Amino acid sequence: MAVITYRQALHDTLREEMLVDEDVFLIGEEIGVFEGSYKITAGLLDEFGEKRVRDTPIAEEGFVGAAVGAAMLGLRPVAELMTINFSLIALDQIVNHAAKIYGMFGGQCSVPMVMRTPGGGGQQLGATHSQNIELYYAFVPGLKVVAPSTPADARSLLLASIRDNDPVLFLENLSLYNTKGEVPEQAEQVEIGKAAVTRPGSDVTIIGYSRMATVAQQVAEKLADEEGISAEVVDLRSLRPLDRDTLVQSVRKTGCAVIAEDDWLTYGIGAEVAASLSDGAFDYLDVPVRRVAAAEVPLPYAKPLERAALPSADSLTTAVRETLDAVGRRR
Amino acid sequence: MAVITYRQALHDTLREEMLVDEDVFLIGEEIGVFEGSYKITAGLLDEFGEKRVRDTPIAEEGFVGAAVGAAMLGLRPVAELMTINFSLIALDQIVNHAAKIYGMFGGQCSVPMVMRTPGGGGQQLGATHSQNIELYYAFVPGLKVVAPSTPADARSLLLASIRDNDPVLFLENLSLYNTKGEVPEQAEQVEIGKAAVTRPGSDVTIIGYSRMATVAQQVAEKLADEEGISAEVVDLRSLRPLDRDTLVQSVRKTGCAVIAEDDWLTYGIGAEVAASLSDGAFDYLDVPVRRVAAAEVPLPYAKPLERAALPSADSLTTAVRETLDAVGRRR
Amino acid sequence: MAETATRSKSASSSGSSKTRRAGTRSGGNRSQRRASEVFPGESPQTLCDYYRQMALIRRFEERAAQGYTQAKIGGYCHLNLGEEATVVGLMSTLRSDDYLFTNYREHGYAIAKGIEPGRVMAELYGRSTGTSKGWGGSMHMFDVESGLLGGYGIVGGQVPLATGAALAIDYRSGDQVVMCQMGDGTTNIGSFHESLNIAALWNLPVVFVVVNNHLGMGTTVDKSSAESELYKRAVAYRMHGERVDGNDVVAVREASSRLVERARETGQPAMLETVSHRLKGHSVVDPGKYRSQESVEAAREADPVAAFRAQLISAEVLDEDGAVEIERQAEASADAAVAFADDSPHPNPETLFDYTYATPVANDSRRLPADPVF
Amino acid sequence: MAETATRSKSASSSGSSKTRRAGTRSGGNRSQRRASEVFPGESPQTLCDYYRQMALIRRFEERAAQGYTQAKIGGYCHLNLGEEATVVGLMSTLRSDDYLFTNYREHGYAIAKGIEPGRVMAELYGRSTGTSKGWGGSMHMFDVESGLLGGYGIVGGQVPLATGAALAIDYRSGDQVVMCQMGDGTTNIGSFHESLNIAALWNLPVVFVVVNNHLGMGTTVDKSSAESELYKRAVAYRMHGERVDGNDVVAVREASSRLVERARETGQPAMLETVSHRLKGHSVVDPGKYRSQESVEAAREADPVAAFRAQLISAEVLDEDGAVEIERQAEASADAAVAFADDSPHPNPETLFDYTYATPVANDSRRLPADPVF
Ligand SMILES: Cc1ncc(C[n+]2csc(CCOP(=O)(O)OP(=O)(O)O)c2C)c(N)n1
Ligand SMILES: Cc1ncc(C[n+]2csc(CCOP(=O)(O)OP(=O)(O)O)c2C)c(N)n1
Ligand SMILES: [Mg+2]
Ligand SMILES: [Mg+2]
Repeated sequence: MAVITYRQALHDTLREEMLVDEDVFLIGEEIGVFEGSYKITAGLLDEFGEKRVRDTPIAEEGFVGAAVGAAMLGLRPVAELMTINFSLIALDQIVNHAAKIYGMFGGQCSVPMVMRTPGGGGQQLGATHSQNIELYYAFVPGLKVVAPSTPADARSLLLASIRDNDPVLFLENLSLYNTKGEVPEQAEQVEIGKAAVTRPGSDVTIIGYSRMATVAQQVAEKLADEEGISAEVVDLRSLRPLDRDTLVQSVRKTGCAVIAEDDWLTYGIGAEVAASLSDGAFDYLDVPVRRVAAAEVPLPYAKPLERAALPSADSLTTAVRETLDAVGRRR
Repeated sequence: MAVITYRQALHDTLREEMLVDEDVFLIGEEIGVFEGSYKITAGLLDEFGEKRVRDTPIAEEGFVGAAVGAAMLGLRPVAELMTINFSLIALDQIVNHAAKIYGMFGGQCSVPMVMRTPGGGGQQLGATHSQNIELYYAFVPGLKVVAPSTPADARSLLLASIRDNDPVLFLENLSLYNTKGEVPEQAEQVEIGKAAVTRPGSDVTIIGYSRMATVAQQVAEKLADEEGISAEVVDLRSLRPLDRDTLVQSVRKTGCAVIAEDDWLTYGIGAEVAASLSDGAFDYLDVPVRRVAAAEVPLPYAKPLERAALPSADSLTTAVRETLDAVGRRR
Repeated sequence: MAETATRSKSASSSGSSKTRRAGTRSGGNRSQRRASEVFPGESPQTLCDYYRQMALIRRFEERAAQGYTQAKIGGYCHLNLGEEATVVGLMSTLRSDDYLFTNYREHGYAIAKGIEPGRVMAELYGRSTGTSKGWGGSMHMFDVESGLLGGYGIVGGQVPLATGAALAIDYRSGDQVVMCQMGDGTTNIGSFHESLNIAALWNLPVVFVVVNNHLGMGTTVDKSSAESELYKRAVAYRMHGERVDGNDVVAVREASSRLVERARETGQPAMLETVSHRLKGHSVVDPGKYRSQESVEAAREADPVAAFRAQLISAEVLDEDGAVEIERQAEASADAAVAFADDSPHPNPETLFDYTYATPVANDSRRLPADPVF
Repeated sequence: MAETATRSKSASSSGSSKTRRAGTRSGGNRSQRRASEVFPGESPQTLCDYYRQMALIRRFEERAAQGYTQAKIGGYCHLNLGEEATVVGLMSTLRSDDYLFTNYREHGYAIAKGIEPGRVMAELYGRSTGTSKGWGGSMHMFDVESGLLGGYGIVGGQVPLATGAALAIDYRSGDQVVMCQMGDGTTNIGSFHESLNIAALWNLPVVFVVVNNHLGMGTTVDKSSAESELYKRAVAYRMHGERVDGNDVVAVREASSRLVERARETGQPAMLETVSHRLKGHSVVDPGKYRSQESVEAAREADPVAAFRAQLISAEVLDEDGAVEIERQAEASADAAVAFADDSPHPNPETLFDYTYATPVANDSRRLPADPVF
């Protein structure tokens, strides 16, 4: 068991899978000579050469589509999309091709590929470079979408994604790359499609994914320490499929829930979570499910504006407190 | 008051706006010589010439982006995207540019443009040509998204959209083009952002938009006639902004709701509607909000499979009946 | 960059060694002498086989149009009428383990690549015996065995995929070649540009074939492509490009064979533009009212099936009876395809959730519209 | 297609009549004679003004790098270091009512197009006095008055927009021209292809300028563009393309002026490739470790600011004191810009919902993260 960063976990897993499977190769912009915009692939070009680590022109549609085509012949491309914002350019190849080929041709040809990409705001990158649009993928049957929040999950879910025979959108987050956590030497097999209860509790359920799952964890710990609140934390981990059962089970126990998400509120990932909980835990909910999400604006560059627009430990804490107040469960 | 088709209402409105405002022009694939894939623009090239009715190469990103650029200089382009499926190719220009330019530059430059596009399945067009991905637009602050279901709304909302100074995604539907309805000579001004109660009722609220709003209407009428059920029907009309108040008001009255949507269930438009109702009408809901949506598969071509996958009057009727049974309100 | 070729009979500068060229039978009789003047180096058998295939595609497409009119076929239905020489010429140059990616106008390609016409018609009819088990329809045929890696309905969608398949061949040092068919209108979309650049940059064995039928749906090449001699666009990628008469099956075969074998041997991609006409509307429902009388006339006059038939007869490769016999057989095959399709079972609605994922996954939704979430 | 130009001093074949060319002062003294040998037809005043602007951009960018290191500036920050001659040469050919679209590497363009350096720096500092009121940051400058219609952070994003702006000019029969700046790496993306085709097809007055600094982020042109002589790509659209030495401000001015005026008079688009070097990393945080020693050396040696200074001195347009004085002024302006930025107010968080829509709309969400929906 070693404590490593999320970045390192990704890097090591890519490397190991490349070592064990000749069919795995990396493709993307600036992943080789430049070593990756966020340095996930540092050193891999030197180790594996240009065949296995392929720098592409700036052509998201072209190179993602090429990865889909290569996967159709049985290779296992791991494409890096520099940030999820640029993935819009490749969306037709992902939604209309990668996600459709298996079904549209009656199950004759699978598309075993991974698209790694970070989302996330809070770095003052402005409106076009700070989006959380995983919804665009989570909505699409035929795709699988995972969003690990810890180095350990990053490792096991990347492993599972590469070995999976379907196209997987693997969501990372700019602000998670430097976070640290324990990662077992032998990665456990984490199943795609399963959420995790990362902290047991009884007063309230806090649900998050990606960065906000870690914020949820921190908030829960702080509330426990400082206010004796017992919050259960659920990390979605998989956005498609969505593990409704785990969510509902938790809320049937706690009777209330707060969802923390980095994307915009209306139609965001949390909308489905709230809808599912309101349905599956209808008789157990003491108050409405509360959502903490980004303000619905093109995210401004200036720090005070950006800070006001994005969810944080503070806004989540407020929402949890207010939820507990509403059910009269604050001590 | 004339009874005309949805297609005719669109055509006439485009024509009238072109007559009154020199800055309005049409741009899109096959809208001129071919008269539009669905013939909305028939005759307009002859009447207005190539400057006002511009056939483009097959280049969704290029021509939509060109429309955005032209709008930045104050023209009012109405772009036709042949179907919403092809709009994915233009998504970067729509989401990262049209929707961002006003905010990202601090309100200096507005983008007064309309993107007309039909969605819809049920025509055996297969997995890539039958999608309902209005969610991709409804999710984005900076865009406005309207989805009229009647000829009258098609007319007034198109008028409002063309006169609006923001980018508006105007959602049509293949199966609505031939539907007929009364359209007042003088179009009333319908405000973007407002839902409509299209049928008052007291037993249950049925909510839909675009094609499913008309199905909801039919189902409600049939249930009234045949089973004496009083269903209130709400047509969302605007997906962004979403008129939560009108929805909540209705459900506070009826105590239960069924949402009918053509898109996929998980993360679909109905998720937000259900989440909002479960929150805003928390104390009024007698049973969970029910959703009727498409099966989550790449839509197959073969008729029996396609029919099984798509929502219909039958599946909506079943859901409404089951909801009423659950609250014990069926007579 | 080669100039417009009408019929390049010379072997290509590279790659001819592996070309599957039909041997010339230097026969002693008059008709073979005559044939070898009009079709030097071609065996009558090969020529007849081309005609057989072209006639079959013609009849097949006519049946498809009928089936559509009878509502046996749904969705969109785009036909290869007028493109038979191109289709047959191109397909004759691919090995069965070479890969083909096409657009949605691919019935003829599917047949000429080696799929049973019955299975192609069954796909149009949406039956389980179809090339995509009824999941794809007219626009989305697929067959692993014959190497048809898909017809695609999104304009330009197949181009990055084909490039990626060529990348996989290169990755595995295989000797297959990918052919990527598309229409003239497709050269204006971004994926075309991105993919040709990538293919040239990485030296991938893919031949991009642009079937120039002068029209997108109703938009002419002149109105959509600033460089209307489309093959010249290859120059933006330092790629070889050339143009050939798409109504001439032998010319298409020659050019394609040269570029395919060049790709096979050197890995170099190329672009081949074939020029022909669309005989009917964009799809079966399109009456084509926007077309000028001349354009329609020109198309009819250039009809590659009729023209090739006349050539074969004048070259005495075939006599009238022989031609009629081939057409009779083509008709019989097309009818058999219809019968097969009509007799085939519809897919069972219970299979609806069978092809969402290749690897089963926890919590996958298998909800029908009337099913509640919980 | 023109061949590579190094310094085309001749007037263009078309469009020269409207060129705003600085008049030649045929002076009597030695230094002016000397100057007119090295810079025939150029007024010393114009040349000094170019140097003034180049020096200002150099100092400004150095201050921006400092501000970034001091965390006064956030996000990404891409500098024009090494591209000063290109920037100044290009901008000198635009009228103030001509429009400019650029990528995210646009501080220099903003200044040279006529925006107060203080407002540019204030945008970097995220202040309300900035060109985008602090909403855009380094990558997203905008100014209606000076015709800067935006820096854009999405590679290729500005190209369709610029084409559309040219369409609007054409629509209104205006006589403005649009310049669309982009980097070498941008020529590989689909929007480039789609837009150049549209601009050529519709004859729109836009000059596409490709600033070839040899690198995307760390990827060289050879590794990303199959046709690495980028200006040649214009041929795929029957568009005029040419290349010019981007380190030579006068050469850039000449070529740009010719193409801008040609666009103004005939509506014809064109592509101009300027070749220069990026002196530092892709953005301020990039140490550029991937670059070869030679490449770094070559860039340093070609430094357009140092080279132009030396030329001006050797041509006796300036003496050392004059040069130092200009640099001192540049430094003062850059410092003043920093002071202005630093003193400017931060945007008020209460303005967060002010710029989502230009036309107010019912039921718009104005929820902060901690606010409940109901
Ligand atoms: C991305 C996209 N845009 C638009 C369409 C609608 N469409 C279908 S076929 C077609 C014309 C294609 O013309 P061409 O490439 O010349 O092929 P052809 O039909 O002539 O074989 C268009 C515009 C589409 N399917 N996909
Ligand atoms: C669509 C898109 N893909 C990737 C990026 C990340 N990115 C930012 S700058 C850049 C390199 C651009 O190179 P070039 O066009 O030569 O411009 P330069 O930075 O050299 O001025 C890349 C890949 C982006 N911003 N947008
Ligand atoms: Mg065509
Ligand atoms: Mg560059």
